[in-house]
Amino acid sequence: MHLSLPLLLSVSLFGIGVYGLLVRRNAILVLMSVELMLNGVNVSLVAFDVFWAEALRAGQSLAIFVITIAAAEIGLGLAILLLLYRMRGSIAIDEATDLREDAA
Amino acid sequence: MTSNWLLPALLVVPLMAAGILLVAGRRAERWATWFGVGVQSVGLLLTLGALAEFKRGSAGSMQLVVEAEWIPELLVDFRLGVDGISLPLVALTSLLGWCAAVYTVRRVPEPGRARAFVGLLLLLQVGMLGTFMALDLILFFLFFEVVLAPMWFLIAFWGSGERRRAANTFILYTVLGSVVMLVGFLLVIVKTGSADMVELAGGLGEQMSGGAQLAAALLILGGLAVKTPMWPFHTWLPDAHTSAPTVGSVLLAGVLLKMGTYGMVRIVVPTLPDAMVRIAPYLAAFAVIGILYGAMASYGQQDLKRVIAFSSVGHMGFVLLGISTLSVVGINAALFGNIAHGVITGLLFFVVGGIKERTGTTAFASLPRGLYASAPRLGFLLGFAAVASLGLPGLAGFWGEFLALVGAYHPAVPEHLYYRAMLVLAAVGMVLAAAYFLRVLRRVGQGPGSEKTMDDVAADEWLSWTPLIALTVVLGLVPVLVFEVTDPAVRMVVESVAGALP
Amino acid sequence: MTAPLVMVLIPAVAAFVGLLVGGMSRAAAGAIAVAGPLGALVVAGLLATEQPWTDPIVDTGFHGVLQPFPAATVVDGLAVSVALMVSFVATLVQIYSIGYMKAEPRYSSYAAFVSLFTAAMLAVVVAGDLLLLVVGWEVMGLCSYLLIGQNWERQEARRAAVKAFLVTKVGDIGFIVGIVVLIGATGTTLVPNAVQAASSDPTVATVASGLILLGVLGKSAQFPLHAWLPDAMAGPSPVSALIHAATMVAAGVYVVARFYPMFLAAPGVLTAMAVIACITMLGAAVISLVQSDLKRVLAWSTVSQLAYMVAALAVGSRDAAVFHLLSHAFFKALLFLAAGAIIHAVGSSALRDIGGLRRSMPVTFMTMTIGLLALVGVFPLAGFFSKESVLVAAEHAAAGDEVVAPWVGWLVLVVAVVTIAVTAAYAVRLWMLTWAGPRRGNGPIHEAPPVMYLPLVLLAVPTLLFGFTALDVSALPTWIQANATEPLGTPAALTPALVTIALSVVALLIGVGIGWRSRLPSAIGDGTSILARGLGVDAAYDWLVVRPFLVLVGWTTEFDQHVIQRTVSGVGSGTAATGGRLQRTQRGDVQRYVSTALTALIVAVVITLVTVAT
Amino acid sequence: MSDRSLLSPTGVDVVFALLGAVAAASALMVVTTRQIVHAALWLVVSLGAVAGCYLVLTAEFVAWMQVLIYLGAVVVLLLFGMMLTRAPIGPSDDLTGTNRLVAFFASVAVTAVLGVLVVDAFGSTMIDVSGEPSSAAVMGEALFRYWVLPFEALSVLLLSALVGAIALSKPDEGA
Repeated sequence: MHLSLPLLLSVSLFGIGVYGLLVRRNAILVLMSVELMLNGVNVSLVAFDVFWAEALRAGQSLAIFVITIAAAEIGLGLAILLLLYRMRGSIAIDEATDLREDAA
Repeated sequence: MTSNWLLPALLVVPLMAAGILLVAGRRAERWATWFGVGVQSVGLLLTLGALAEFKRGSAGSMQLVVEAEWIPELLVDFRLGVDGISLPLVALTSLLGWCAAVYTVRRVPEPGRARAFVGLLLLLQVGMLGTFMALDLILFFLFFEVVLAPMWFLIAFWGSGERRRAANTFILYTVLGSVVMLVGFLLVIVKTGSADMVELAGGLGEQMSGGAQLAAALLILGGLAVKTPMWPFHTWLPDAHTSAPTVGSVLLAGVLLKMGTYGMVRIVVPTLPDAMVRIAPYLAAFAVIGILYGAMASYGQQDLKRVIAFSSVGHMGFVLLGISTLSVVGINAALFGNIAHGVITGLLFFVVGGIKERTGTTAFASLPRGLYASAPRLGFLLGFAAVASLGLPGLAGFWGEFLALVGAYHPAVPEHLYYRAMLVLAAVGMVLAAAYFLRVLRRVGQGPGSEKTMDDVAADEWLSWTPLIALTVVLGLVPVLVFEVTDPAVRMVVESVAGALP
Repeated sequence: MTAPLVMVLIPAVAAFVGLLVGGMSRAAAGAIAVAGPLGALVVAGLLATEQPWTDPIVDTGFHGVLQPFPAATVVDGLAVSVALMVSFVATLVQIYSIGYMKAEPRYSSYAAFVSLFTAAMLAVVVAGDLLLLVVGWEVMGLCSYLLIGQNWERQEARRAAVKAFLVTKVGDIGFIVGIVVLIGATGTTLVPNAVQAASSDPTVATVASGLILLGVLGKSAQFPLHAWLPDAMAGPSPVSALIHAATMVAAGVYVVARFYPMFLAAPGVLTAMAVIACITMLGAAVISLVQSDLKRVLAWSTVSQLAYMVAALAVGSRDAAVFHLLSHAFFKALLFLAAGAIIHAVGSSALRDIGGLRRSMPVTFMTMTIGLLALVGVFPLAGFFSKESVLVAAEHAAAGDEVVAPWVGWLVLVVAVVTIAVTAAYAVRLWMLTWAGPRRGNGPIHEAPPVMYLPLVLLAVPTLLFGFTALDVSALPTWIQANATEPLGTPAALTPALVTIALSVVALLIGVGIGWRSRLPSAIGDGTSILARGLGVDAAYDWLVVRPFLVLVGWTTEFDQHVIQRTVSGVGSGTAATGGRLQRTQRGDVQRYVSTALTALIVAVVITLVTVAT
Repeated sequence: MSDRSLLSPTGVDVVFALLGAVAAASALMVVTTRQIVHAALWLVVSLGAVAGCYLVLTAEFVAWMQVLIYLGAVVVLLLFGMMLTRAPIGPSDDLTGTNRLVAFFASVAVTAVLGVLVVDAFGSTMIDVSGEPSSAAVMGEALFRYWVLPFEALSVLLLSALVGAIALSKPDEGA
């Protein structure tokens, strides 16, 4: 099997995630895009693991770690979003601009 | 007995003392100033130890060297040492630090907070001493920068007038300068693969190509020129001096300015001799402009501290002129001028600080006249310091300037006639210096009224000023005290230049 | 420690000690003050007993520029005789000051500065090292500033002090550069060696002596740097005596004498000296004739008499110059101290307040008359012989026997004779206005106390007798040989010649006639005419130096504030403005930030890839 | 790895390509759909297809982890999140921001650069997917033999994330 196949899948998932990350206003959708990007990376991790095929299983282990961290990230992210929602009634990220610089 | 611990101890003692003050809490406010005196006295003793251990016979080579690997990946090592070029400056720094500490005991400037004030002074001491002892480019830079923060605080919190603005100008200007200098250092390090000043001075630097040398020399000189300050990079100095507390002014003029010219002699001249030979005539021109400009601007000032600040521009011009000759006499003169200016201008700022403490101002418009009568001893000291500063032979200020002229008669670079023109112009500057100091004395010291109306010099002031007064006279009468140490080291430096001459 | 150094150090230490403890007791201050110059006098006397000084150069072995202390000294006839004169006059001045400055609150610092002044002058005299010479030279300038400004409560004194310092300092530009050239060109700081080396190279000799001449013009108050000396009258009278006779002004002439072989190798410089001396000699004498102030008359007369010495140097006779220097020192110190006694008694130095004092101040009258006669040059006083020696020297030069062109000798001869007439005129006028006629002003007048008139008497003795020493070859002519800096020649007696005697007697009689006519108090004037104000030299300074300098200062200050400062703050505000503009992109939109970052990253990656690929 | 011709796809290639196409297409739907709930559902499809891809790549354990954690936990969490933030049900136009063009170019550029890079580097590399699948046993051994320390660190991370999430969500905190 071609190594480029999973890699191309990985690249397209990542690119699509980037698009979502940049374009979506709803923060939950942004989180989903981030998941897509993580998945893209995971695919290539697994593909390279199979390519190397060594006893350490480094790629797959790292993929598992990534999945775990993704879960943690979603948990924390959603908690932050809920807090944001409670504070200002919206989770549109282009409205969360408290850290902007006001023109002096 | 090995005495290599002396130099690190000189740095560690004030550093630890500053740390102690940091953790000591409020109750330290009462004993902080005395603690400062104690620490500076220890520092002074250590310096005396270093002076005693220093072998004059081999003043040309680095002594009391301490080496330790630090960041080998970046070619940076922790390397300290002193030779004839740096030893006098280390001694001067310790002495002025001690004088400042003694002065502070009873005169912590508004708004008080002795603990922080003394702590910052000690931190400043670490930076200043470190700069003069560092033998590694990056370490030098590090200490060079360490000085800035305490000085900023001293000006911004204990200063007067537009102190924030002055402090910010000071720090922005000098940081800009040192960034440029750092780029130059990195260029040298990348091109030669070493940050060891001794190695670089010993011929490694000369292996750089002409263009790289020139670029590095311009960058480093640019940074050092801001600190010196060389005309036209001097504008931070008058503001900083006017606003700084007395002790800050003393250390600023007495030590900080020397770091610039010291860097030139220590790093630029021996490491990048080819470039230096090409730059030297331009440096001489800037130096002479600084001499004349400083004198004339001094005459036009309406504030005592600004007059002295501009006079520093002129005096450092003589130092730069000495360096630019690249000759043995000239560089010796520059190093002597450094020390003399530190002692004399330190004393001047102490005295002016005393005047300010008594009258609340340094502006001519509001200063009462007739200081000779209202406080005869203070007036005498003002006169003495002013006379020393205008370069009276027999006092310390003269030799640096006169020998810079002698050096300019026989510069190591080929442009003899050009340098002789510079010589004459610089001599004119000596007269102009007399003009503005006489104006000061006439305006402040003399005048109608012969009542004794002011508190005269107090005992603690005498204590902290006497070393400077004595040194002004002693160095004026026996200049060889400095020359015997600097000369062998300067000869080493000039030797490296000799190879670069066409 | 060598004897000459001890001679310098005694008054220097006295100055230091006097400054330190003089404030406590006036008597102690006075004792210390007298002890300083007196000690120097004793040492000078001891040195004098060692005549002839076969080993005149006391080389300390250090004569590079980076030496422990420039302590090499010379002890030859020139140095010892001038040192004797200096310490003698200084001692008398210190004694005199005890009485004169009785009411002075700052006596201790005054006396200390006088001692320091003496020390500095002695340092110049015995300096065997160029650096020691510079030290003494400049310290003297400082002391003159301090002493002229002794009464700094008065604006006049403040102004005069600054003027004295700055005008001489302008000359010192030349002096310092000249010394630098000498050191640089000859490679030594030892005076004899440097002089010898320089005199064998005409270029170096001309440049160095021309530059040093500038300093000499300043110190010895020659045109155009003379204007400080009349104003220096603002200082106390004993200070004037010191400056005009023993120290400051003598230093200039002495230095030329010391460097004489080098000057002889530069005839152009000698010619310039002669011209300057002639202008100064006659001009100052004429100005002296119309002064309305006792001390100003004497001051201008000093300028004029100094020009005689410079002229003598210019026409190739160092011996005549030194002879006149010594004799002038005696009678001019005498005149100033006498003037001080008058001022002390009358309370004013304006001629219109003084008059008819003959009866009330007999000692002062006698001694001052002797001084004035010496100044005029009446046989057999010292002034007669020394002035004659100058005339003889000029005559020699006119005959073409010297290095300078004959016309220079003629010029000096003619001007010197004419000046004798003018000198006689102003001296007679001064004498008449001071002593003769009715008493002007009121209040009782007393003779000065003994502590003041004793020095007058002591100075009158050499004024009367000193001239005869020149007639004997083994006396003065042998004594003032400068064998440290030039080979020992066969000294010739400084005997007057018949022709010059005749000329000067005629001139003198004419001068007395003129002086007699201008003796009346109504002719005193108010000192405001252009002549009385020194022919507008001050105005010329003002227009040529002071005003341009102030304009330059103004420009510099403006430039500093408006160009340099503004450039710097412009860099600052420019940065702030750019920052403000960049700030607008910081709108808090995370997605825009990420887009930008990503785009930048991609561009960077692509550039890297492309560069790596190619 | 084998020395077969580059252009002769095997069955495995075809299966992988199909699964990948599904994953990519549904991912595209996730970022473009106008209904927020649909996006979550498309995410399920996409992640499920990726899990299938893992199976093809013989990463059996990872595939099941993907199914369990992503499909089971993450998506459910996301749905809860939508619910709690009162996400609009039905099509909505303001799900997508204004910088669509920039985002498009940026993402295309990223994809293109990475894609070119990948093809350039590994265009002709083959991998062998006929081996033993990495079962739970294999992965367990690898994880607990070689990766114990990161594993434990990760557990601490998870714990702190848990604590953090709770702390943030408590109604009386923040605001």
